[in-house]
Order: sequence, then C-alpha cells, then structure tokens
Amino acid sequence: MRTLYPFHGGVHPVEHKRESTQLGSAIAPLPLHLVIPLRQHGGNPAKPVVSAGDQVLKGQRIGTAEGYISSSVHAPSSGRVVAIEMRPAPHPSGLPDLSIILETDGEERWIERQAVDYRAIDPAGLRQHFQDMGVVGLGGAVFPSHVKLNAGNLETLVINAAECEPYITCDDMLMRERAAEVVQGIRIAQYAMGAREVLIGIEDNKPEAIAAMQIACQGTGFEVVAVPTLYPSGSAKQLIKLLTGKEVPSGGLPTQIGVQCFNVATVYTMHRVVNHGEPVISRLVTLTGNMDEPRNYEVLVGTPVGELVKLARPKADTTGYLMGGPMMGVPLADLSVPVVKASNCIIATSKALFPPLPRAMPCIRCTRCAEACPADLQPQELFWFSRARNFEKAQEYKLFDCIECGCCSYVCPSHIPLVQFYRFAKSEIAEHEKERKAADLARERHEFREFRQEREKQEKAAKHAAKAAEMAAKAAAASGKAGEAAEGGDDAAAAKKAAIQAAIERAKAKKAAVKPQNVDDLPPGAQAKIDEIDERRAQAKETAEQSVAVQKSDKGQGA
Amino acid sequence: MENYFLILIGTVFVNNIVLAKVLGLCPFMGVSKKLEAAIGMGMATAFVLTLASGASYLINQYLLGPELIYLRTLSFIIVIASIVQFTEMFIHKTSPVLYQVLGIYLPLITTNCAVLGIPLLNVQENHNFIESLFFGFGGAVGFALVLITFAAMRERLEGADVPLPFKGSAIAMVTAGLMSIASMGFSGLVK
Amino acid sequence: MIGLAVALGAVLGFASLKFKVEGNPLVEKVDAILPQIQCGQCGFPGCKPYAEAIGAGNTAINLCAPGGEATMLRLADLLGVEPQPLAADAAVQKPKQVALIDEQTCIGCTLCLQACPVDAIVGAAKQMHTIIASECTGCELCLPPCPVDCITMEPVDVGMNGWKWQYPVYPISDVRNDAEVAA
Amino acid sequence: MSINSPLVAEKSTVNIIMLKVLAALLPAIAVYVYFFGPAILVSITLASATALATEAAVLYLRRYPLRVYLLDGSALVTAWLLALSIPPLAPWWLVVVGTAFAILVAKHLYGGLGNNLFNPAMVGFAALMISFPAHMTHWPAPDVLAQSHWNFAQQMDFMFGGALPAGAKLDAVTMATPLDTLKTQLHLDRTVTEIQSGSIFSILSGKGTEIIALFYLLGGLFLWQQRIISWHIPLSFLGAMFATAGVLHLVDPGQYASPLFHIFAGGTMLGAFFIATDYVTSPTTLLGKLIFGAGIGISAYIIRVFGGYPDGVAFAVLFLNSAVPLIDAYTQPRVFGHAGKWFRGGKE
Repeated sequence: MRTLYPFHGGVHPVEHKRESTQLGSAIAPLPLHLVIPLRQHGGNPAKPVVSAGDQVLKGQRIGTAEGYISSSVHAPSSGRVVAIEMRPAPHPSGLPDLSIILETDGEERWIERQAVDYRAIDPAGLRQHFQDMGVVGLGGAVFPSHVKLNAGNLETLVINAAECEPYITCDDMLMRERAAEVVQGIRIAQYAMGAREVLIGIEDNKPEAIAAMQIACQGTGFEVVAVPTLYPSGSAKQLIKLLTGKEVPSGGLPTQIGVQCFNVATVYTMHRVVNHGEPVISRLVTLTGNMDEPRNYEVLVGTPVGELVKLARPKADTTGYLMGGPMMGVPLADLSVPVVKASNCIIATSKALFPPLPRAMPCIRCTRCAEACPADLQPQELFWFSRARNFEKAQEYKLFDCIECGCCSYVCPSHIPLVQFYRFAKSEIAEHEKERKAADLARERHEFREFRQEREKQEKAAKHAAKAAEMAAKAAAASGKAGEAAEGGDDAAAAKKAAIQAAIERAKAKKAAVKPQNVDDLPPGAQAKIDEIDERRAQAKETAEQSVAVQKSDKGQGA
Repeated sequence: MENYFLILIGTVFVNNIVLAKVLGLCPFMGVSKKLEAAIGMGMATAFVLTLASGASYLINQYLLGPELIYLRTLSFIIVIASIVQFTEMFIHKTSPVLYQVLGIYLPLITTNCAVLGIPLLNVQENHNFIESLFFGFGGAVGFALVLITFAAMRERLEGADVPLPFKGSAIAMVTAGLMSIASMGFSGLVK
Repeated sequence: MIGLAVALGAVLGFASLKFKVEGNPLVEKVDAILPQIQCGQCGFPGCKPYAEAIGAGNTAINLCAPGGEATMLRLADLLGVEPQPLAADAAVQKPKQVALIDEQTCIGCTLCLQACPVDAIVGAAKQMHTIIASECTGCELCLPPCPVDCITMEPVDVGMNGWKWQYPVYPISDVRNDAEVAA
Repeated sequence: MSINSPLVAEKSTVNIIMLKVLAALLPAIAVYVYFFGPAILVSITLASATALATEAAVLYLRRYPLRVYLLDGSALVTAWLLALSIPPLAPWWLVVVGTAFAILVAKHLYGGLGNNLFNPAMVGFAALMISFPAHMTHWPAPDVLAQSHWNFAQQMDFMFGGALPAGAKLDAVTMATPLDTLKTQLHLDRTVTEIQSGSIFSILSGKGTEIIALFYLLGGLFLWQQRIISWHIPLSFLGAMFATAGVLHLVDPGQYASPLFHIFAGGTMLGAFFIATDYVTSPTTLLGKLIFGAGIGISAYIIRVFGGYPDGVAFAVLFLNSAVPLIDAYTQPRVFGHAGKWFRGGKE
C-alpha cells in the first residue's frame, strides 16, 4: 500500500454512480446537424479554415489553432458546412459563440488516417501533432495538452482517474472497457515527458475500473493507486497532494515540483491520435439523473444536447439539464447547445433529485466551510469581503487560490451561494486588472505624446529662430520686404482655412451621395480604378474592425 | 519593581486612557478605519507620549518648580508640540503613505488630550521620573492596543449589514461603548 | 520659557533639514488609480494634473467620470478620507466605448489627430484617418474638433470574453422577497 | 435568483444548529429547577418572549422577512443564556430590560444575526451588572439550605411585584454565591479551607451549582459530539483557567481555591461550552480559538479573584470578543500551495 497524503477538508455527497454503470457504453447515433464551437479549449478560439458550402471529411481539420495556447477543431463526421455563425454554447453565461454548423451526410467518410511512431518523433514534434489533432484536457478544464506536455525530466506523472463528482461515470466506463488502450496512452504521455514514475489515482468506489487497470498495467511499472472517495480528490492539485505529498505552488505549475497530471480520458485520446491517427472528435458522455435508461454514450463533439438526452429517455418530471456534475456543472438554459470536448456528463434534474435549496441566511461564521475547504482557505472571510465588494481584502485572503469546487457551499448551514460570490469577486478583480493595464498603456502613450509635443515645440522654436535669423539677415539686405513676408503668413493661414472649408463642402456632398454618381458609362480603366479604391477602403475598414476585435479578445484573456 | 509593573498593568487595562478615562477620542475615532493606519498612529502616539511624559517631568521638576505652576500647561504644550513636529517630519520622510493616511491627525497629536492628560496626571500623582516614563509608556500602550483592536473591529464592521442610520461613526461609537463596558470588568483590579 | 522655545526651535530647524522630503510620492499613487482616459471631464487637462491636484489636497476626489464610484472609493481608501458621492456631471456612467471614423466622410484635416491624448488616431493631411481601437480610451476629445462630424462613439461589445459573473442576488434585505416568504 | 453549482447541499440549517444548542441546555435547566425551584422557567419564558418581540419589531422596521428570522432560533439562544446567567429571582423588568438591550444594541444595531461583534447575552448581562448591581446578586439559596421556603406563588409575587411574603426577609431565601462568599471572606483574613467548610460549599464547588455545571458540561459534550462546537475554545478556556488557578493554588492554598472549584463555580461551564463558543463572536481559525479560549480563561480568573466583580466570565468574554477581529487577522492558517505556517490576513 502506498502512503497517501490526505488534503484538508473535502466532502462526500451521495454518489449516484451505480445508475449509469448498469449498462456498458453505447455509440450515440449520428445527428443530422453538428454544431462545433471554435472555442472548446482554454486560450484563443480556433480560426475556421473552411467556409460555408465546403464538403468536409470525418476528422478533417475545420478550425486551426490560433497562437500557442489554443488548439484545433475537427469535423466529427463527413458532410457539408452549412454555416459559420454564432450559436448558443455550453457556458455559464449562456452567450452564443462562433460555431461551425455541419450537415452530416451519413457516410462517415474518414480523411486519410495516419498512425505515427511517437518514439521516432521528438517531443516538440509530438506536441505540435497533439495541437494539430485537438488534444485538450477532457477532465473539464480543456486546457490544451501540448502546453502541459512542454516540460521534461518529470519525477511523477499522475493520471487523474479519480472522477470524484457524483453521477459522472464516463472515466469509470472508459477504464472498465478500454483499459489497455488507456495504458497505451499513458505510455505516450510518459515518453513525451520523460516521467520516471506513473501513478494512476482512482477513487475506491470504482473497484471494477481499478481491477481492469491493474490487469492492464501489469509489467508496465505504472502503479494504480486506490484513493479514498472524497470530493474533490479529482482536482489536479488535490490529487497530486494526495499521491505525492507535494503541493503545487500558488499561481505556479505542477511541473515546478516535478509532477504533471493528465485526465485518463485525455491520455486515451493521445492513444487514438498517435496510434490510429484519429483527432479528438468524440468522447464518452454520461447521461444520468432523472432518466429511465441512464448510460454512457460515445458522442460526437457537436451533437446537440437536446437530441442526445432522448437516448436515455428522461422521465416526465424532469425539470432541466445540467452539463457536468452537480458540484461544478453548468445548468443548461438552452438544449440546442452542443456536446463539446469538456462535456463529461449530462444530468437530468428533478425536484426529487435536486430539491431546491433552503433560503439563504446570513453567515454565522460557523467555519464548516473552512473545515471543508480543500485549499485551506477561510471561505467565511472571503465571503465577507466579496459580499462587501472589498476585493483588495478578498485577494489578501488568497481568493485566487480558490478552486471553486463548491465544498463550502455544500456544507454551509446558511446555504449561501458562496462559490458565486467568489466567481463574482474574481471576475471583478480580473476586470479591474484589465482596466489597469489599459490605463497603464494610455498613460504611457499620453506621456509620450506630451514628450513629442514638447520636442516638436522645441524643434519649431529652433526652426523659427533659424528663420528669424535668416530674416534678420535678409532684412538687413532689403528691409522693405519684411512686412510682406508677415502678410504672406496670414495668407497661408487663410488659404488653409479655405481648403478645409472646401474639403468640408466636398465631404458634405459625399455624405449626401455616398454612392458615386455618373458611373454609368465610364471607360473600363476608370471603373477598374474605382473598384480598386473601393476595395482598399473596405480593407482599411476591415483592419480597423479587426483591431477592435483584437482589443476585445485581449480583454477576454484577462477574464 | 512591583510598583512599576502595577503602573503598567493599571494604565494598559484597568485605567485605560481611552476606555476608562475617555481621553484621546479624536484619533481613536479618526484613525481607526484601517488597521495599518491604526498601528502607525498607535506607534507615533506611543513615541510622543513616552517622550512627552519624560520631558514634561523634567521641565516641571527642574525648570518650573513649585513657583511657576501657572506656566505648567503652557510649557507642556510647547514641549509636546515640538515633539509632535519632530515625529511628523520623521514620518513624512520615512513613510509618506502613513503620513498621508494619518493626515490631519498627526499634527493633532499636539492637541490630543491624552498626550497632555498623561503628563498632568503624572504631576498630580507625584510620580518620580521613572514612574512618569512608565506611566506615559503604559498609557501609550493602552491607547495603541485599544486603537488597534478597535481598528480591526471596524474593518470587520465594514462588511456588516448595519442598518443605514447606524452605519459608519454611529456604530463605531456603540462599539467603543461596548468595549468600555467590557473593560469595566477590570475595575477594582488595581487600587 | 524663552530659552526653552529657542532650544526647541533649534532642534526643529535642524530636523527639518535632516528629514527634508523631495517631491510628493503620493501623486504617483493617485495617478496609478486614475483610469488614464485623459478626458479632462474632471476639469483638469488630464489624469496626471488631477492626480497632482489631489496630491496637493486642492480638489475633491469625486470628479472622475470614467472611473466612476470604484475609482472614487479607491482614492478615498488611499487617502483615508470619507467617500463622497460622485459630482453631478461625473455620475453618468457610460458603457465602454471606442471612437470610430467614418472613412467615407473623413476629409483628412488632422484636427482630431491633434486632439487625441493618446495618439490613437493615425493619418496624415488629406489622407483618410483611422483609429487604433486597442489604444483608444474613449475620451470623446476627438468629437468636437471634427469639422464634418465623421467620428462616432461605438460601444465595445463585451461578448463571451468580457462576460462577468454577476453579484449574487442574496435575499436577506430584499423587500421583494417578503411576499415570497410569506407565501 | 439564478441557479448555479453546486446544486446539492447538506441538510443542516441555522435553526437546526440553534435548536440543538437549546436542546443541550435542557438537562441543566431541569437540574436548575430541581435545586432552585421553577422560577427560572418563568424568567426563561419572559426572556424568550422579550427577545422574540424585540427581534420582530426590528425586523419589521427593517422590512426583513419576519418568519425566517424569528424561526432561526438565535434570539432564543440569546434569551436563554441571559436568563440562565442572571439570578432566577430577579425582578421581571430586569429580565426584560436586559434581553431587550441585548437583542437591540448588541445584535441588531450591528445588522442582526451574523454581524454582531459582541455576544448579545453577555452584553445584556454586563449592562445589568453595571446598572443594577444590587439586583444581580440576589441569588437564591439551594432549597436544602434556604432558611425558609417560598412556594411558586410567593416567588412570582416577588418577581413581578417585588413583594416579600408576610414576615419574610429576602436574606432568608437568598445567599451569596460560593465565589462571592470566598472573595468577601478572604478579605476577612480567613483561609480557603476554613471558608469552604461552610454550608454552601460541596465536594467540587457550591451545593447544587456544581451539579448544574456538570450538566452544562454534559450538554457541551453533546454539542461537541454533534459537531456543533469544536473542542478548541472550551478546552483552552477550562485549561487556561485550571492552569492559572492551579499554579496559584500550589503557591498559596490558603489564599487561592483549588482549580476544580474554579472551573465548576460561577458561569465557567456555561461560558466555556455555550457562551464563548458562539460562532459569530469567536475567532474562526483554530489557533485563534485557542488564544481566545485561553484569554477568556485567564481574564475570567483574574477578574473573579482579584477584581471587583464576583464573577468574571461575562466581562472576560466581552473583552476577548473585542479582540476577535484582531486575533483572526493575525492567525490565518497557511493556504494550499503557500509557504510558511501562518500568515497575517492582509500581509504575506
């Protein structure tokens, strides 16, 4: 038995895992339309590389990574791109996001798949391959995996198969049914990171998965560790602490302490990518909760949730759906949202399974939240300051070490929506940080402008002085002409004014009739010239708009 | 030795300058909104108070004597004022933020009744030089302690759901009153 | 008495030389809080001059319109003064916006270039101008000088990237909830 | 209100916690009635009614939902603790004034449940102690020791009308508490052993009161077993008082009573398990709780032995209440992924 290093706190909600493991996983039918958001990963959204009307093959790249912290998106099936437009996305905001709409043709024609020998390519090449194939963390955070792989000489590679949230069983089923393939994926990750030791952490409420993994790991040196069932042992930081006793430094990366952590489903996709040449286009999704046939399904990314849930036959008294687990999941306002790489579970809710929480009462500082907090925070203080909008203090009490696991809200006898307060405070602070950065930029530019104006003034003064000297010299030669020169200056100002006035007239005319007149019978050369100018104008406009867009996305990263 | 100890305990807890003698309320209410400022103010006052009680003892004993009693208050104020001026310059140089936060209250240490009260009480109680120093220091520590505790309480109160009419200074006064009630438990402890 | 006064005066004089303070570091701190829009709505020709005025204690802290209440509260916090309600003309909060030049109408007069406090407009005489949106602070200073009114302020669409979690509705003092509770 | 994760929660609520606290007090109250008669039930009822009425009035003024907050049980806890702290034969207006002051000033001026800095019951007690010291010392003698026995009607007459039964003297039914006796007699240069041979003293502490204290202890253990309170405050409170008393007792047993006497006398047990452990007015960090408890234990001992008041628990609790925000700020435990052991809130 391996020594475990328990983390502080944690809770143990009712598991509800048996319901969805009664049946083995099945493959969800191909829907008619797939909605593939371009933002299915942490970082910048992918850039579409197809346009409406294009025919695409299954596995073909339809969105390419934009920058380093980004990933690619692929067509989950063959068919025709019908549109690239804003569609509702599974996000707490409920806001629409840019998505590619694919009309499937039912033929499932694959693009040419190529397995690669990962030992033959250098780690950098392998990472690039993962980015191109859209490998991201499937545990829920969907951070691009190639970024996480970018560290070598690792002490420990932790495979996160704890699956601590209630209801969710997709990783459990994956390990039960495809343990050997998971292990092949682990080999790839171990190779890419040069890890000396591999620990697979599985909560002890999944004996079948543990047994399957133990058999598959025989002779590999990988160690399957059964960890106590305690939410949130599936949080990367907490699992690393549990297995290795090391704490990821606040604001730092696990690689700083020689550890990296991948979700078990992620390493499985690494295996599919490397050994089968299949990009990440599907995943196991648990359909459970208030349903007649709860079960895990292999679902194509982009499948609308509304169509998917029908497979498990939700009961009549279902009140709504939840994407993710009950502790950290997102309630879905709109069932047209698609399954994305992050979706591990869809839970049908009912009044019986999720009774409405009692009314929130004032905080009585009972510190049950502090006892339950796996990050050793004092949630009651964070709440006190967040509620009073005292963000500075909230930060001093380490608000940003909060992992939003929801343990505090779970145990709170006053039923205060604590996590919401932390999310609110965090986004307010991020917003302020963004504003401060913008202010710094503006200050810098303003100061430069003042400096420039001062310099120009001096230059002008110097010029004037030089000119004056010249004048004086000239005046000495012919004193009569000096007055005229001064008059000339006035003339110049007047001329400028007149020019502006003329331009205004012209502009007014233009405004009145933006559509150019008298173009009916122009010689072909002139028409071409006009077109060219118009195009240039359009381009300029686009550039301006793009810079607006860039600014927007800059803001987004701060959040 | 026991005598000095009793003076110290007495001035810090039992006859606390703020809670029992109700002196120095101006900075007590004014500079207790932030813990940092309260700590700075507490230290500045402690410095001034200890120096002032020592210096005023010397002046009273050796310069004024029994004949010039009518000059006592006047000369004490001069001494206190110059010590305050000195402290102010010192803080301005070493901690501009503290200087700004203390703001008007820093020069107001001069007119802090606690700072004048302690030397006058010294004279009244016929303390010798060492006793005067202890009395001044104890009073200052008592003042600083109460100020800092009070500031911490007010920081917490900022987040409290206090009814609108009582927000701010009103609830602070109530709190000071309740603190005073709490400190009454110590009455009868010394003398 | 006089001797005492003279002696103390000498000590203080010496101290004032010894502890002389150069400049006012507070201005930097105030300036760091201000939003740097450089709009001049506070009545000062920019954020720095306003910061200097606050540092010298010459003006109120509630004049910054773009910063709104948050900036005022931060200033109050820094200076240790009571928060004040925003001045009447600073109280109107506008959404974040950037200037946009209608290139069809622009005559290239360069007047807006001179007005822009952060050099966010590019262009030359008789050439069409355009605004670098990422640099624009939305100060509106380029609007008055434009002779053909071709500049408009466009609100920045926040979208999903700019989306924020809202303050949780916390029904403790909420009058509207009384009915619900009684029901 | 938008619904967001987590969507599941434990079943416990504020009023369940408060009801458990009240339940833990019941056995001790029963014993109280056995030794001192049913008058205490009347003052508890009176205090409860006053507390609820005051609370309702404030809630109405602030337009807060009445039912929710009246049912949370916190006003009842305050009322019961205050009623148990003051003499059971105290006149009715004393109970009413004390409770109203506690609820109004100590609780609702700060914003009600969860916002107060001082323990309301102890604020009420201290205010009464300072304002009406004479009435606060009319402790009844245990039934076995009383020179004359009042029936319930006579007790009520006294409580509500201030009328003594014909020919009776107040001294006949009341007597000084063990702590009070000890203090006054020590001033008469008698030794502890001599004094404790007196009739009101028993094995541990006072006759009757020691048994009540024992039941407070049992109630406290119940709360601890129910995980309503942690062991930190009661243990450090009792431990610090025991240690202080123990050291002085060893130095001079003639002057200082035994530590066991002290932890079973006066309000110690009630204070350690029910008053000092009040969530809102005690520190939230574990180290802070230890400091807080120890601080109360030592101050309470100092006040009751050296100070002017017969018992020091209430004042000690209030005194340490005022230090709670400071204690909390300086005893923040290390956060996951940070170095060091403790940090000061606000500074690394």
